[in-house]
Amino acid sequence: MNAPAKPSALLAKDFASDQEVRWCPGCGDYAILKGVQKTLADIGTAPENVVFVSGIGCSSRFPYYMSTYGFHTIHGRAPAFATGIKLANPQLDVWLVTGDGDGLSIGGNHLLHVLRRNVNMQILLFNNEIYGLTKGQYSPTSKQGLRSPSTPMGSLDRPLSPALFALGANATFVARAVDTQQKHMPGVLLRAHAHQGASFVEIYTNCIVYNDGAFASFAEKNTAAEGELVLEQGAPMIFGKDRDKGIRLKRDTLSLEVVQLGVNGITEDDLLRHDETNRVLAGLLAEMRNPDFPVAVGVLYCKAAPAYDTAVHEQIAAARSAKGAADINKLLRGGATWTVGD
Amino acid sequence: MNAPAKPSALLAKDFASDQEVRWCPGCGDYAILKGVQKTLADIGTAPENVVFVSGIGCSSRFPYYMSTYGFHTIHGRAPAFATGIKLANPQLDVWLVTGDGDGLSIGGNHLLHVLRRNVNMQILLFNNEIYGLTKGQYSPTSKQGLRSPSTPMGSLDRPLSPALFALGANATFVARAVDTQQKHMPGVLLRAHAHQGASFVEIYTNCIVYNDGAFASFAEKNTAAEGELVLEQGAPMIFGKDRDKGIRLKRDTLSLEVVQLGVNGITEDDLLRHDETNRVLAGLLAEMRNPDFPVAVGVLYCKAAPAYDTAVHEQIAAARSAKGAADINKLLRGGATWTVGD
Amino acid sequence: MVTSTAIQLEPTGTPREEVESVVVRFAGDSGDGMQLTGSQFTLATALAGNDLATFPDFPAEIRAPIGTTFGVSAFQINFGARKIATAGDAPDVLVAMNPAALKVNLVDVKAGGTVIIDTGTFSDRNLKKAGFGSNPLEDGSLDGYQVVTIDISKLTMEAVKAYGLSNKEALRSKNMWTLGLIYWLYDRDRETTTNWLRGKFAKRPDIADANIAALDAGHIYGETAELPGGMHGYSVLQAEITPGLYRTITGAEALAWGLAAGAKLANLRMVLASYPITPASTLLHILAGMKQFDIVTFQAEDEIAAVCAAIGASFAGSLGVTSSSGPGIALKGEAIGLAIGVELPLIVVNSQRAGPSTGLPTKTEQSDLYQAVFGRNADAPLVVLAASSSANCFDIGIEAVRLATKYMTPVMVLSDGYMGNASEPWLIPDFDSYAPFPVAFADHEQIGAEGYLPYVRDEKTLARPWARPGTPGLQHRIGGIERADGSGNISYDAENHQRMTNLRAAKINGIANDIPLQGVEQGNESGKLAVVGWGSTYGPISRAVGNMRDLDHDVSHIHLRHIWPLPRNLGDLLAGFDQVLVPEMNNGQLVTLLRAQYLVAAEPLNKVNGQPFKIVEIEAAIQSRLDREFGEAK
Amino acid sequence: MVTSTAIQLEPTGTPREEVESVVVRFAGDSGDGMQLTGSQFTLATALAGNDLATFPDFPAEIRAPIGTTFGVSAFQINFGARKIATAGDAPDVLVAMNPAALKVNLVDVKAGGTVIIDTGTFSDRNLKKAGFGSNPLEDGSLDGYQVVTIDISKLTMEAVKAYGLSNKEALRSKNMWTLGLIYWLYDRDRETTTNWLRGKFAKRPDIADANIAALDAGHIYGETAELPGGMHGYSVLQAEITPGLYRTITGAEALAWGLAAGAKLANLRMVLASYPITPASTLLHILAGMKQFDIVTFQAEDEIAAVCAAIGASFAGSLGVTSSSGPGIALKGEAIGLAIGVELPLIVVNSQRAGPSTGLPTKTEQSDLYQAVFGRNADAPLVVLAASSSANCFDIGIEAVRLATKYMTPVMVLSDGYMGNASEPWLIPDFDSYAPFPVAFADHEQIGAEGYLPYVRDEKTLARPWARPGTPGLQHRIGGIERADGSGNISYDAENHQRMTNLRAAKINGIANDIPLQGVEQGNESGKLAVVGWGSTYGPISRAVGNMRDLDHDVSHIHLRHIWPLPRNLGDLLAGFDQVLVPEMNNGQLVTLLRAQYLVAAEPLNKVNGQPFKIVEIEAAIQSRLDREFGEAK
Ligand SMILES: Cc1ncc(C[n+]2csc(CCOP(=O)(O)OP(=O)(O)O)c2C)c(N)n1
Ligand SMILES: Cc1ncc(C[n+]2csc(CCOP(=O)(O)OP(=O)(O)O)c2C)c(N)n1
Ligand code: SF4
Ligand code: SF4
Ligand SMILES: [Mg+2]
Ligand SMILES: [Mg+2]
Repeated sequence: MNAPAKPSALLAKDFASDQEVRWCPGCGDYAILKGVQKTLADIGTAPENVVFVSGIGCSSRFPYYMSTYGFHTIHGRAPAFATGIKLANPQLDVWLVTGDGDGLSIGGNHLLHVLRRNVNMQILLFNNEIYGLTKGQYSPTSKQGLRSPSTPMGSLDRPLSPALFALGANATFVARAVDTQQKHMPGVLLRAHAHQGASFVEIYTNCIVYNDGAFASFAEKNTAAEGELVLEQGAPMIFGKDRDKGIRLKRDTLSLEVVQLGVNGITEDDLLRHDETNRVLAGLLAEMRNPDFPVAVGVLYCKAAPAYDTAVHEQIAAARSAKGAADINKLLRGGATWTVGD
Repeated sequence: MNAPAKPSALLAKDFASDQEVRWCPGCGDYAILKGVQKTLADIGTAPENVVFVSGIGCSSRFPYYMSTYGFHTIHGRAPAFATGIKLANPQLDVWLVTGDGDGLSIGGNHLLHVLRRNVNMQILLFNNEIYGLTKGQYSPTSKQGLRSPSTPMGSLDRPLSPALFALGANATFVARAVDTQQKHMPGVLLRAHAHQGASFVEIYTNCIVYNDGAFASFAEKNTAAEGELVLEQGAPMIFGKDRDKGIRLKRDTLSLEVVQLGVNGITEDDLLRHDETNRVLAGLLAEMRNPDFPVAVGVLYCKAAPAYDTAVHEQIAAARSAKGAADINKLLRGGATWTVGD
Repeated sequence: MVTSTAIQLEPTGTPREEVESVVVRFAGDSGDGMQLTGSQFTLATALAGNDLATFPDFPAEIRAPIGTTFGVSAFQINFGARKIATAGDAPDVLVAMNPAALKVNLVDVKAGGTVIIDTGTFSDRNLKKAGFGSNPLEDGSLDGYQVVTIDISKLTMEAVKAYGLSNKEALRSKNMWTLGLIYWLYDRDRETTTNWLRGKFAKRPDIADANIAALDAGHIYGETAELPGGMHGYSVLQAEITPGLYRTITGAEALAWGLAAGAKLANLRMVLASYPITPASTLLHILAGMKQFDIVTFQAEDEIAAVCAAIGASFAGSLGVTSSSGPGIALKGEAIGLAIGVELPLIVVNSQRAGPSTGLPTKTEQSDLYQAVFGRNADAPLVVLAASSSANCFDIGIEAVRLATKYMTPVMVLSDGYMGNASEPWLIPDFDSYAPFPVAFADHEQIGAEGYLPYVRDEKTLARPWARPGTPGLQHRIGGIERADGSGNISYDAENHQRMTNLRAAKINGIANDIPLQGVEQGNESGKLAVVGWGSTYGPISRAVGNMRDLDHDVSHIHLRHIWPLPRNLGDLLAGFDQVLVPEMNNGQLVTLLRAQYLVAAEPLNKVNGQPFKIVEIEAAIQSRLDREFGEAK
Repeated sequence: MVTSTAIQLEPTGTPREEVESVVVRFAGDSGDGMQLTGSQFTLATALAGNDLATFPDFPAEIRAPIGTTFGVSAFQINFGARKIATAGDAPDVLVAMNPAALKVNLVDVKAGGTVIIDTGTFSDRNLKKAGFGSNPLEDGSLDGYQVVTIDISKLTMEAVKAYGLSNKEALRSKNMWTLGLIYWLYDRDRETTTNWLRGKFAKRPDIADANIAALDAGHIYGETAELPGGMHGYSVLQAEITPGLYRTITGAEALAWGLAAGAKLANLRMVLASYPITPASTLLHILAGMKQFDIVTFQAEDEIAAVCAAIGASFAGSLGVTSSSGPGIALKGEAIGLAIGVELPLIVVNSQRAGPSTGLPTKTEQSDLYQAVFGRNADAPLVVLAASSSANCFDIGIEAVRLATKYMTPVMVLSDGYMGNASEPWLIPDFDSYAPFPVAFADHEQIGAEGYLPYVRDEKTLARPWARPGTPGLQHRIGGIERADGSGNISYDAENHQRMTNLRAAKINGIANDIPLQGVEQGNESGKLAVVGWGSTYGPISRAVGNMRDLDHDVSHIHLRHIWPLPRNLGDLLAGFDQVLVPEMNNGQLVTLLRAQYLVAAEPLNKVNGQPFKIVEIEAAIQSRLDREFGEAK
C-alpha cells in the first residue's frame, strides 16, 4: 500500500471537497461536517488514506463533502461495504456515516454485525429521530406517538436506544455527541478514532424541516447545562448550570438517581464516578432520558478487544508462512494425479 | 373471526402432525418439539387458532411437525411474516421458530424490530451455535475460534449473546430453556405464552452432527446442577448439586460473583434475589457463562408493555368510530369536485 | 399548440383572444409554493370546463439553499378546449419567480413564447446563485420571447401591507399574486382558491386575508395595468367532455382508492406493509389515513420485512399489499418467489423511478419491466399490470385485487413517479356499478378423506383454495420447499417438481383467458405501423398518433395494461402491421418481450433522461418509420 | 451403452468380457459412505485410463433416519474406452446397500441391468422403512434384471474381525468391501484407495487396516467366489485421451482455482464474501482453505452484506467476489445495481438450484438465466458467463476476472449444483501458459486540470479508471445516484442520465468484440437443426448430437459460454439453420433471449425435475424436429 508523505499542519478546510453542500439551511448536519473536518485535521491523517462510506439519507450525503475517498452506497448497507474495504486494506482509515433510519431500520443487522465483529472503523450515526430524505416519516428512534406522514394517528413502535442497541450488540466503543456542541464533538471523535475496532458514536442532530426541536431539552444553548451530563473517565457525574446536581447509584435496585449536591449532606464522594470500561454502567447511562435525568454524552463505554480486520490478515499471514508461497501450478497438481502417455 | 368450540383435554399428541420428523437421530430439536407440544396441550388452545411460523434451518422445519397452521417461510424473515399474520388477525396465537443463524445472522434486523415493537407472539430461538442445515458453518453465537468449513483456521467473530441482544432491542420478555430439560421447558413456554407482546425464549439445543456437546458444561444430566442457575422470581439465586452456591452482587463494580453458602458467614440473605422486572439485572444474568458462572435459565426479564398488534387495531377502531363507516363512493367524491353538464 | 381562432371582448372591453389550448409552467424556488399554485390553477381550470394534464417537477433536494438552480420547483399544465393528452411539449407561458427558475426552464419554452418574470428577485446575488454571468433581462438572452417583467415581490408587499405580516410572511403570498395574474390571463374564477385559502389558514385568518388580497391584486393588475410586452387576456373554450361529476386525481390517490375498492369488492381487510422510498411513499401516506376502511398500514423496518409481512397477512386471510420503487422491489424478489411458490394473493406496487441503483429518485422512468416479468430466481411467473394514466390507476388497483385473489397469485402493479404525482381530471365512477368478487375461503366442506388438501386446484382457474387460520379442521402447513401436488407437504419428488412447475406456469398463462382482448386505442386493427406503448407514455403516444392520423398517416396506437400474461390476441394483432414501434422510457424492455413472444420485428424508441416523451419526439419517430417504409416500397 | 466387443482372459484364467463403456451407480444410506466410494472408484477408473463422468446425488436431509428412502445417497459414474459426455442415462449396474436404496434407484436401471444387493440389510424392519409391502428379493420385482445377492454385511464383519472394532465401526467398512468387489469387476487397481485409507485414518491405523482388509476381501470374493447371476469380470479398454497430466476435478474446485488464478493474473488480492447456502457453500469452503493465496474469505451475516462487502473490497482495490445460489442472488440484486452504476469490478457466482423460492436445494436446475440477465431494477446490464462443465469452470473463472477488471463491471458466473459437485478428469493446464492481465490502477498521471476524473473512460473499452484509496491525489467520491460523465459527481442533469445509460449499455455490448466468435461444437455451421445449449447440459447435448450425427442426421451442437453479451456472430450463425432447438433445465429462458435478440424461431426443450437431461430425451427431441422438417418438406 501507499505510504504517502504526511502533509504538515492540515486544516479543517483541507478536508472539504469542492461540492456544494446541499442540506437544508439550518440542518444540524452542517455542524457535524465541521466537527468531523476539524477532527481529521487534528488527527493529521493524509486525506488519501481516509475513506468515508455511507448509506442513503440526508446524513449519508456526507462523503460528497469530504476531500477524502468516499463511497455513497445503498440504503442500510454501509457497514458491509466498510467491512469489505477494511478486509481489502486494513490500513485505510474508514469512517462510516449513517442515519437513524439507514443504520437502525433497514441497516440494523449490518450495524449489529460490524459492531460485534469489531471491525476497525468509526461509525457515526446521525440521529435526528426521523427520516429526513424521504420527507419526514417516523424512524426507529422516533418518540412514541409521533405524527408523521405514515403515522397520522401517532406512531406505535417503541423506540430503540442506539447506544443500548450497540451495547447489546457487544460493541467495544459507544459514545455520544451533539450537533450543536462543537467544542465537545472533536474530543469524542478523536477517542473514537483512537479506539481499535468498531467505534460507535451516536450524534444527535436536528432536522429543522421534519423534526425540529427533537432534542431541544438538552441540545440548545440554554438547556445543555441542565439537560446533559458530560461524561469524563474517572470523574464524578456532576451536571447543572451551577454544577450542583449529580448522579448516584441506587445500589439495591441497580438503578440511578439524580441528587442535589449539598442537600442532605450529599457530596461529590457520594456520586458515581464514570468508569467507561463497565458495560453495565454504560447501559444505565444510556437509558437516562430527559426530563427525569440528564442525557449522558461523551464516551459511555470503551473496552479493548482485537480488531477483526487485523485478525483476518494475521490468519492470512500465518497461512502463507505455514503453507509457503502461493503457486497456482502446484495447487492444480495437488492431490491425486495421473499421466496419460502419448 | 372464528370462535371454535374449545376442545376438551387436549394431549401433546393432538399437536403432532402426520409428517415424519426428519431431524438427525439424536438432534436436540426432538426434545423441544415434545416440550412445545406438551405446552400447547397444557394451554389447551384449539390447534386451529395456533400458527407456527419459521424461517429456514433445521430448527425451522418445526411447523411441519405440528398439527396447527404452519408457514415455513424464507431464511431470516419469519418475524416479518409473523408480524403480518398478527396485523391481519391479532386473535391468532402465533409461535415463531428460528435458529441462531436464521434469527441472528440473516434475520437479526427483523428479530430486533419485532422485539422492540412488542408484537404479541412467542419467539423460540433454537440456539445450537452452528448452521445445521447447511452442514456446519459457524454462526453468530459460535464460540470464538470454532473451526468449521468456512473457518478452517478458527472463527474470529466475537459471538452475540441472544439474550443480551434481545435486551438491547428493548424486548419485554427474555427467557431461556434447555433442550434436555423437559421438566423446566414447559414452564418457561407457558410464561412466554402468557406474556402480552413479543416473548423471546432462547433454547439451547444440541446439534449432534456439527456441534456436539456445545452445551455439555451445563446441559447434561451430570453437569446441570453445577453449570446452571434456575431463576425463579423473588427467590435467592442458589445453585449447585448440594444447593450450596449462590450469586451475590458486587455493588461497587456493578458485577456478580459466585459465593459458597456457609463459607465466611455467607447466608441466603446475602444472595441476590431474582427480580425479573429489572433489565439491568437481566443483563448481568445474561452474561453469566461457564466455567466462571452458572448459566442462568428461566425467565430473565419480563415487563408489561402494550402489544403492537393490539394498538394497531385500536387505532383502526378509533378511526372507524371517528370517521364513520367506510364508503367508497363517498371517498371518491371527497374534496373538490365539479360537474360537467350534458 | 396555441392556435388563435377568434377575438372576444372582455367584460372591461379589452379584447380576449380565444385559443384552443395552452401550456403554462410555473417555476420558482422550492419555498415559493409553485406546486400549490399549480394545483390551484388546475382546479380552477377544470372548473372552467377545460380538459387538462399536469406535470409537477420537484427538485431532488429536500430544501436546497434559496435561489439555487437545484432548488427550482416547477409545475406545468396543459389545458384546452379539446382532449388533452400530455402536460405539453413546450410551455407557451413560463412564470419565473427568480433567476434560477428562469435559468433552468427557459430552454423549454416554445419559440416566441411568453415569459413572465418577477424582477424583484433579480438581484446580483440571486443572479450569481443561479449561475448567470450577466443579467438575462439585459443581455439579450430573452430575445425571441415575449417578456413580461413585473416586480411581483414589491407589488405583493404592497398588496398585503394592511395585514401586518412580517416581511418573510408577506413575501410568501407572491405565488398568490402571480396566480391572480394568470387567473386574469385565462379568465379563471378565483372563488375556489379563496375558499381553499380560508380553509387552509383557518387558524391564521390574517394570512388567509393577505393571500386573498395578493390573489386579487394580481388579478386587478392584469385587468388594469398596461401590461409589458403587449400581453392581453385569453379565453379557452370549454372542452367537449363526457358529462358527469369530476375531480382531479393523482396516480397515487387513484391507486390507493382502487386497492381499497378492490379489497371492498373482495370483502377483505387490506394490510399494506411498506417502507418509505421516493416516489412510492405517497401510497403509504394515503392509505395510512384510510384506517376507517379497515386498512392496516405498517411501516416495516425494510422492504424485505414489508413484503414478508404482506405475505403473512395474506396467509392469515387478509389482502397483503406492499409497495416500493425499483431498488426496494429488487429487495423483495426472494420473498415474491415464496408467494409464487405457496400461491398466496399478494399485490406488489412498483412506482418506478430512474435507475440503476439509487439513480434519480425524483425523475421518472419505466425501466422495471424486466424486473417485474423476469426478476426472480428460477421459473417464477406472476401477473404484471401497468396503469396507463393517473386515473387508470383506480381500475388497475381493482383488477390487481381481482386477479390476485381469484388466482391466488402475486400481482405486480407498475406505476411510475410521473403518474403518481401528476393529477388529471377524473369522471368519478359509481362504485355500485362495480361487480363484487368476494373471496370464498375454504371451509369444512373442503375436508376430504385425506383431510384438507391446500394444493387441490380449481379446475378452471388452477387456483388452490385459501384457508384462513382460525378455521377448524383446515390446519395445513406450507412453505418454500417444493410442495406435493394436493397435500402441499414437502416433496423432493422429481416428477412432482416438474408437474408443479408446469402448473404454476399454466395457471398464470391461463389468466390470458380472463382479461380483455387487446384493443386498438386509435387507428385500424392492421396497417403500416403500430405504436405499442405501456404505462405513462399513453399521453404522448396517443396525441402523437392522433396528430399523425389527422395528417392521414396509417398508424395505430396499441396500449398494454396487461403486461403478463399478455392479451391472447396480441400476437395476431401485431402480425397485422408492417412495422411495430415501441416507445419506452427505458432502454428497450417491452420490445424484448414482444419480440421473444411473437417473433415480431418490433423496434424500440427509447428515452431515459428522466422526462416523459415529448409528442414531437414520437411524431418524428412515426414519420421516420413511415418514410422508411415508403422508401422501401419505391 | 455397454457394447460387448471381445472376450479377454483374466490372469486367473477366467474370461473378462471387454465393454466399451459402463454406467455404475452406488446407492446406500447416507451413513454408508457412497460418495466416498464413488470418488475412490472415479479415481481408480481415471488411473485405469478410461474417460468418465460422474453424478453425485445427495439426500436433502442432513442425516435422515437410517434406512429411509429420503436418506438414500447415490453416486453414479459412466466410464469407458471412448469419450464420455454424461454420467449416463441409466445404470448398467446398481449397487444397493439396503432396501431403501433399491426402492429409490431400481426404476432407473437399464432393462436387463445388474443389481448387486447387500442382503444383510434386507430385514423386515428395513423393508418396511423403505416402504416395501413385500420382499422384492422374493416377490418378482427384480425379474428382468441380473440380480447378484450377497450378504455383504456379514462378509465384511468376517473380513475385519481381526481388528477388534465395535460392530458399528466394523460395519462401516461395508462400502470398502463393495468397492473391492467392483474393483475386481472392472479390473481396477486398489493401490490408490489403500493409500488414501492410510492417509485418512492415519490416527486410527486399526480402522485403516480394517477398511483395507474389507477392500481386499471384496476383491478376492470377486476373484474366487462363483458369483450369483453368473456375473463375471469385465474389462474396459483405455480411452483415447489427450496425453498429459490429469486429475479429477469438481466444478466448485475448478471455479475456486480459476478465480484464484484469475486474481493472480490480474495481480490482485481476492476478497470472497459469501453467506452459506446449498449448493454454493462449497466455493466458500474451498477458498477459505486457500488463505496462502492472499485470499480473504468472509462469511457475512447475509447475502446482501456479502455482495456489499465484495463491492467494498473492489472499491478498495481488491477483486471482490461473492457467491450464492438463486434465492441468495435474488437478495443481491439491489447491490449489483450499485456496482453497475459505480462501475466497479465484481464477480457474482450463482450455483443454481431448483426453485422457485427455497425449491429443491439439493437438486439441479438452470433457471436463473432470467435473473442473471434481467433481474435488477432499471436498465442495468452486466456480463453473464456460464460454465459448460466442471473443468470448464476453471477457464470461466479466469475469464470472469479478465472481463470484470478490464471493463470495470460486475460479471455473473452461472454454475449449478450438478456441475459443482460432479467431478470429471481434467488435463491439468500449465498456468504459465496463461497470459497475465495485470490491473493498471490509476495513478497521479491521471490527474488533469480538473483533478482526477473517475468517469473519464478508456476510448476503446469504455471502462473508467480504477483508483485505489490510499493513492495521493486521486481522492474521489462515487455513489448510486447518477454520476456526471467525467467527474462522477452527483448529477440530476437529464441529458447526462441519457448519456450515462447509453454508455453503460455500450460498454457491455462492446465486450462482444472481446470474446471469441461462437463456434460449433459438433456438426456443420449451417444446416437443418442447431441444438443450442448452455451450462451443464453440455454433456447430454454433445452425446445426443454425436449419436444422431453418427446416424447421419444433419444436426449441430452450439454451446454458449457467453450469455451476455452474446457472441457477435451468433445471430448469423443461427440464421443458417432451418430449426433451432434449445434444451434447458428450466421452463425456457435462453430461448427467450435468442428469440428476442435474433427473431429466430428457436424452440424450447424444457426439463425441470431436478435431474440432468438424459441423452435419449435429447435424441428424441432432435428426431422429432428432424421428422417434422421432413414432414414439411414433403
Ligand atoms: C432500498 C431503499 N429503500 C428505501 C430508500 C428510501 N430512503 C432513502 S433515505 C431513507 C431514510 C433516511 O433516514 P435516515 O437514515 O434517518 O437519514 P436522514 O435523512 O434522516 O439523515 C429512506 C427510507 C432507499 N433509498 N433505498
Ligand atoms: C436466502 C438464503 N440464504 C441462505 C440459505 C441457506 N441456509 C439455510 S438454513 C441456514 C442456516 C441455518 O442455521 P440456523 O438458523 O442456526 O438453523 P439450524 O439448522 O442450526 O437449526 C442457511 C445459511 C437459505 N436457505 N436462504
Ligand atoms: S430534511 Fe432534515 S435532515 Fe434532511 S437536510 Fe433537511 S433538515 Fe437536514
Ligand atoms: S444437522 Fe444438527 S441441528 Fe440439524 S437436524 Fe442434524 S443434529 Fe439437528
Ligand atoms: Mg434520520
Ligand atoms: Mg443453528
